[in-house]
Amino acid sequence: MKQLKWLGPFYYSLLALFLYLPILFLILFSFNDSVVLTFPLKGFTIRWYQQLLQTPELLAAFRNTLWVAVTSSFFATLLGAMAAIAISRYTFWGKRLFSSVATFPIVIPYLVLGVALLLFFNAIGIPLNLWTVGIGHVVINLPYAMLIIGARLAGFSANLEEASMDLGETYWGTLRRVTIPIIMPSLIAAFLSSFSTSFDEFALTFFLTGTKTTLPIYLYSQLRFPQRLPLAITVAAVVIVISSLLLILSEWLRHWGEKAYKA
Amino acid sequence: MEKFSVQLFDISKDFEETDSKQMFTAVNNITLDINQGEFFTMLGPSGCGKTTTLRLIAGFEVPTSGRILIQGKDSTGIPPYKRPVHTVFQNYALFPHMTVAQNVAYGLKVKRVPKTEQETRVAEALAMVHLSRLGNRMPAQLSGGEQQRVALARALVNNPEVLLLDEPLGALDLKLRKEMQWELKQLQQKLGITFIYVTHDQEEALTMSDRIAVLSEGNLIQVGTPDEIYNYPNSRFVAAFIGETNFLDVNLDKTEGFKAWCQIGGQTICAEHPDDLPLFPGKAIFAIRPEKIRLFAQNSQVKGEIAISAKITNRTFIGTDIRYVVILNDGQKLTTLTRLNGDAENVHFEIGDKIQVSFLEKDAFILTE
Amino acid sequence: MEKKRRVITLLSIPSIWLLLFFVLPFTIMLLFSIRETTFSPIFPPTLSHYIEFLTTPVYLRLLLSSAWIAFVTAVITILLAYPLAYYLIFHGGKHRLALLSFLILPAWTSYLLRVLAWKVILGSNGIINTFLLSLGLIDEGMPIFLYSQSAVIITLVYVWIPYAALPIFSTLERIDIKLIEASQDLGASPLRTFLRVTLPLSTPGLVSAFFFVFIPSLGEWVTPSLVGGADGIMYGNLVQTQFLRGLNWPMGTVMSTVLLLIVSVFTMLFNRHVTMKEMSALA
Amino acid sequence: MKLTSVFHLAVVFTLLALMLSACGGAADGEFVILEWAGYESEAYWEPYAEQYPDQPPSYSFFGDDAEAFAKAQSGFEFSVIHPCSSWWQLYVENGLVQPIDTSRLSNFDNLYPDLVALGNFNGQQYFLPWDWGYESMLVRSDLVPEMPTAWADLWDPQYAGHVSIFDSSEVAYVVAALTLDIDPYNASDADSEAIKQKLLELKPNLLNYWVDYTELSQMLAQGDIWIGANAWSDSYAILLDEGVEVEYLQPEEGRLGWVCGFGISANTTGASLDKAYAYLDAVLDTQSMANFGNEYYYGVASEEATKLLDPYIIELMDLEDPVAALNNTFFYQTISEDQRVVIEQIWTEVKAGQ
Repeated sequence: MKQLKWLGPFYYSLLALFLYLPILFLILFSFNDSVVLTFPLKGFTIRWYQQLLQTPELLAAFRNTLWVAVTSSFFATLLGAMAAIAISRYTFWGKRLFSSVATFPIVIPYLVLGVALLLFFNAIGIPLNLWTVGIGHVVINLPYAMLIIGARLAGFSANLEEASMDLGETYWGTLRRVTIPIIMPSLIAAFLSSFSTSFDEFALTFFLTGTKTTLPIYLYSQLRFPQRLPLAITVAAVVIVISSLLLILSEWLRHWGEKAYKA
Repeated sequence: MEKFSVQLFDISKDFEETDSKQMFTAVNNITLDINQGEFFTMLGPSGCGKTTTLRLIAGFEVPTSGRILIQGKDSTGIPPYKRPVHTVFQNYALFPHMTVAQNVAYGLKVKRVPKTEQETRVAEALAMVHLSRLGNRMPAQLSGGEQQRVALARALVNNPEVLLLDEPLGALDLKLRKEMQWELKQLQQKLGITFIYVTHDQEEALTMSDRIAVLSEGNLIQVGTPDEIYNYPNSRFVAAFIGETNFLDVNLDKTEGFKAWCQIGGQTICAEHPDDLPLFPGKAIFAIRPEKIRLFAQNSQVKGEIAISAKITNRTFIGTDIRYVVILNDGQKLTTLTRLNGDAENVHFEIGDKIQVSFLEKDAFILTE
Repeated sequence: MEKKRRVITLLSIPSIWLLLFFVLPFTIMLLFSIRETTFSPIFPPTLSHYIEFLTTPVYLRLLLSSAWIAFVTAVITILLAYPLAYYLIFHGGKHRLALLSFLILPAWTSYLLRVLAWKVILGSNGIINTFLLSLGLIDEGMPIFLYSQSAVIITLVYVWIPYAALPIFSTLERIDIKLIEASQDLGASPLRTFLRVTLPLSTPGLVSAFFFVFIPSLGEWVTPSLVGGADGIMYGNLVQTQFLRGLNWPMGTVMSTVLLLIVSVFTMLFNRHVTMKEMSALA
Repeated sequence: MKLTSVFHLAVVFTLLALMLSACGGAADGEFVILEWAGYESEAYWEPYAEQYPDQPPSYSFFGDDAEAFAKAQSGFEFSVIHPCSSWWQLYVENGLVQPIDTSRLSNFDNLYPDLVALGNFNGQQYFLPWDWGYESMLVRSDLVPEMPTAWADLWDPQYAGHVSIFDSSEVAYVVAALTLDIDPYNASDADSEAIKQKLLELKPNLLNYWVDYTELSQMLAQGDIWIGANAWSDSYAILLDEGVEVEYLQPEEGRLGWVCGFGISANTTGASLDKAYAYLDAVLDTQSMANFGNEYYYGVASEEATKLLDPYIIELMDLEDPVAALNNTFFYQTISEDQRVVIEQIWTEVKAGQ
C-alpha cells in the first residue's frame, strides 16, 4: 500500500490540471496581440485590458449582472429562509407537497424552465428585462438557499427559540434576536451561492433577457463578433479573479460560522 | 393569593405521527392541581407524556382539549411569552451567540428593564448560582454544570411565578447531579416559588419533591407525597417503577372491602389494597418490597409473624446488603434484601439452604392491575 | 391560532412565489402544447403536435441518443469523481473541503469561454496536436475530441466532476470510520472492506451524484451547439430551435413536456432513494 | 390573526405590482435596436450620437435572420430592426414594421435606387438598404489538397471532416438547391425531398455547423476546417488581417448575394420614433456607411459611400457596382411563411438525422 501513497495527490493534481487548463489559456490569450486564438502567440499586449474600461456596454453588462445577482440572491435567500424555517420548525398540511415543489427546480433542466418562464411572461404581457432574468434566478436559487439554511436550522435545537419566547420575547422578536443571528452564516452562504450561480448563469438567462443583458449573455453576443473575442476573454480573466476572491470569502465565512457555534 | 399555582383540567394533547399520519395521544385527560410554592415532580419513563405536559404549561404546545390555569388565570391559548412561567431546558438552550451575562439579561432586555437595574439583577442572579466571575464567557466555553447554572439564572432573574425544569440534571455526571439536587432544593425553599420538575429518575424525584405525579403512556397514574408513592403505590406500574417490588400472581379466596385473603407458599395471608379500593375474589397481584422480607433459619422460631418455608437459590453481595433470591414451595420466587448491620439475627445463608420467609401483613399489599 | 398564523406568514410569500413563477409557467407551457400554431387560440385544442412528435422517428431517436449521452456522462463523471472524493475524505486531512472548493473554482468563470479555450487546446493547431505531430504520431492536424458526441461527453464530464464529487464527499464524510476499522479488524482486506462497507454506505451519494449529472445533461443545448459538431446534436438543441428559430412553440412545448415527464419520473425514483441531505451538499 | 396574513399578502402584491410597473416603465421609454451582433459600434451612427448625446440606443442582438424574426414575432419590443431582404416581406405581412417617411431622411436620396426598390412594398417604403455582400466558400488554400471550384465540391469526399456550413435552414436549403439545379423559390415537394436527401449526404463531410462568424474564423484560423461554406466577407477580412492563407471562392454556380437594411417597428411612436428617424439618417450618412464597409469588407448602399471605401477592398471584394455584382450572384429572395416552415422542418430533420 505504501508505495501507492503518491497516487491520491497525483490524481488530484491531474484533475486540477484538467479543470484549470482552459482558465490558464484564457489568461494567456488575454495578453496575446491577436483577435484569433491560435498558436503561436503573436505578442504581448495589455491593450485588451485598456479597451475593457473603454467599453461602456461591457461595464453596463457588468453592472446589470451585479444588480441581478444581488437582487435575486437577496430574494432567494429571504424566501429560502422563510420556507426553511417553516419546514424545519413546523408541521403543517401539505408540507411534503410544498417541500417537493420548492426543491423541484433543482432537477429541472434550465432549458425547460427557461421556456416555461418565457411563455409565462409572454402570456401575461410582461416584456423581458432584467426583472424577468432576476425572477428566473430566484426560482433556480430558492431551493439551494432553502437547503443550505435548512441544514443550519436542523443543526440547532428549536429549544433556543422556545427559550427566547419563554423569556418573554415574541415570535418575530425571537426570529430577529435569536434565529437570524444563529443562522447568519448560512444566510451568507446561501446568498453567496445564489450570487455565484446568478453571476455565470447562461442557459436560463438566454431565454429571459431583454435589451439589458447580463455579462454571460453579453459575452455570448460578443463571441459572434471576432474582433471582440479578445475582449471577452479579458473579461473572463477579470471575472476569474473576482470570483476567486468571492469563493475564498465564502469559504472563510463558512469556517468562521462553524467555529463560532461549535457548541 | 391563589391556593393553586397551576391547575390542569382534563388536558389532552394529540400529535400526528410524521410517518404514518396516525394520531398519537401524548397526554390523555390529565387533571392536576399544583400548589403555590410546591416542589412538584412529574415522574415517568421516557415517552410517558411528562415533557409534553410541561410544554403545555409553558405554552409551547396548545392542548387538544382541556384548560390550563396559571395563578388562577385561564392560560390555555396564551403564547409562552405572555406567561409568568419560565423554563430550564434539558439541553439548557443557552443562546450560543451571546455571553453568559447577555443570556441572563435576555428576559429583562425584552421587557425593557432599565439598564442599571438589568445589571444589578443579572449580577444577583449570577451570584445566586455562584457564577459571578463568568459573565463575559461564551456558553461554549462553560462546563455542563456551569451551563446548567446559567440556564437557571436566566430563568430566575425574571422572578417567575412558576419555574419549569425539564430533566435539568440529566446530562450531568452522578456526583455533580447529587450536588445540584441539593442546591436546587435549597434554592426553591429560599425563593418559595413553585417548581415543576420533570425527571425519569425516581431517586431524584423522591429526594427533592414535595409531591410526585407518576405518568405512564400519557396517563396520570398516581399523585402523592414521596412517602405515599413509595409505600402505597396504587398500581403495579408505580410499584415497579419506584423502588423494587416482588409481584406474585395470586387468587383471592375471600375479600372484605379492601381486604383480601390469599395463599402464599401454602399459607393464608391477609393484605389490603394500598389505595383502599374494594377487592373482589379472583386473580390479583400480591406485592411486597424486598427490604420488608426477613429470612430465618429453618428451625428457628418465628413468633407472631407469617413464616413460609423456602429455599435459597441465589445470593449476591452488594455492599450494604445481601440480596437473596428464594423459591417458595409453590414455585414462586421472591427477592429479598438483608441489611448487614451486625445484628445478632443476621444469619448468613448459602445457596440451597432451606429457610423461612417472614414479613408483616401490613407491609404487603394486593394490586389488581 | 398563533402557530398557524406564523406558518401562514412564513409560507405565504414563498408559496405565492412558487405558484406564480414556477407552477403557473409550467401550466401555461402545457396549454401551449395543444395549440394549432404559436399564435392560434387554445380552442379548439389539438393533439396534433403530440402525434407528430410520436410519429417523427428523428425526435425519439434524438431523445434516446441524448439520454445515452447523459447516461454515459453521468457514469464517467462518477467514476472520476468517486476516487477524488474518496481521496479527499480519507487522505485529504483538514483542508479537504478547501481542496474540493479549489476544484470548483474554475466553474465560476464563463462556461462559454472555458469551452472556447478547450476548443483551442484540442484544435488542430492546439497543444495536444502539436505535441502529437512533433512525436510523429499523427501526420496532419486533426481536431481530436472535438465536434462529436464524445466531445460533448468530455466537455460535460469536465463541467460536472467537481459537482458530482460533492454529494459523494458528503456521504463519505458521514461514514463512521469505526465501521471501516471494524471490517478490517474482522479480517477483511482493504479491497473487500471498500466493496462491502465503504461503497454500499456511499450509495446515496452515488445515486444523487448520478441524477445531478444525468438530469441537467439530458436537457443540454449549449454544450452540443459549441462542441457537438454535425453528429453531436442533442434533444435540447431541437427544443431551443423550435422556440428561437422555427417559432414553433407548440412543438417546442410538446418536446419540453416530454423532457419534463422523463425528469419527473427520474426524480420520483430519486426521491425514494436519497434524502435531501445529499443535495444540500451541492450548494 | 387575520390582520397579519392580510398585511403580508398586501406586502406580496405591492412588491409584485412594483416589479411589474418597473418593467413596463423601463420598456416604454427605451430606444431599442434589434441588430446583428457586432454592428453596434458608434462609428456607424455618429450623427445620432451628436443629436442625442446622452441617450445611446440599447441593443439586442441576433445571430441570424430566423432568430431576429422569431424575436420580433414573439413580441420582443424593439424600435429599429436590421434584417435582410429575403425576410422583409414577412415583416410587412405580419405588420411588424411601419412605412418610412423618406422625406425625413436627408441621406435617403444617396441610396442606390435598385436596392431601395427591394424595400418597397405596396408602394410604400418599409425598409432602407444599408449593407450588401456575398456568401461564398472561404478556403484554407494552404491546407486543401485541391482547391474546390463549385458549391458541389462541398460534397467531395476529399474534404471529409473539414467542412463547416452555416447553421441556417434557408442558407443550407439554397446551397443544396443550387447544386441540384433546383429553383429554391419554386421547389415542388419532390424537389424539397431531393434537397433534404442532398443535405443528409453532406453530413459525412461536415465537421460541424457554424453558428457565428467568430466560430467560423476561429476554426479556419486553427485549421480545424478547410472550407467554411456561406462565409461572409468579414471573416475573409479578419483572416487576411491575421495572415491566414485563405481564399474567398468564386464558385461555378456563383456566389450568393444579400442585402440587408433597416426598418422601424410598427409599435414605435412619439419620442422613440423621432429617435428612430434620427438613427436611420445617421446610419445612412455617407461616412457612417464607409466606416462600416471598411471595417467589414462589405458593400454599402450608396454611391457616395462606396467612393470612400478603401480601393483595395473594392478590388478584393468586387464592390464597385452593387447592382451588377448582385446580378452576377444567386440573390436571396423572399420566402413565404409556409415555405419557411417546410424548410425549417427539413433542416431540423437533417440535423437530427443520421
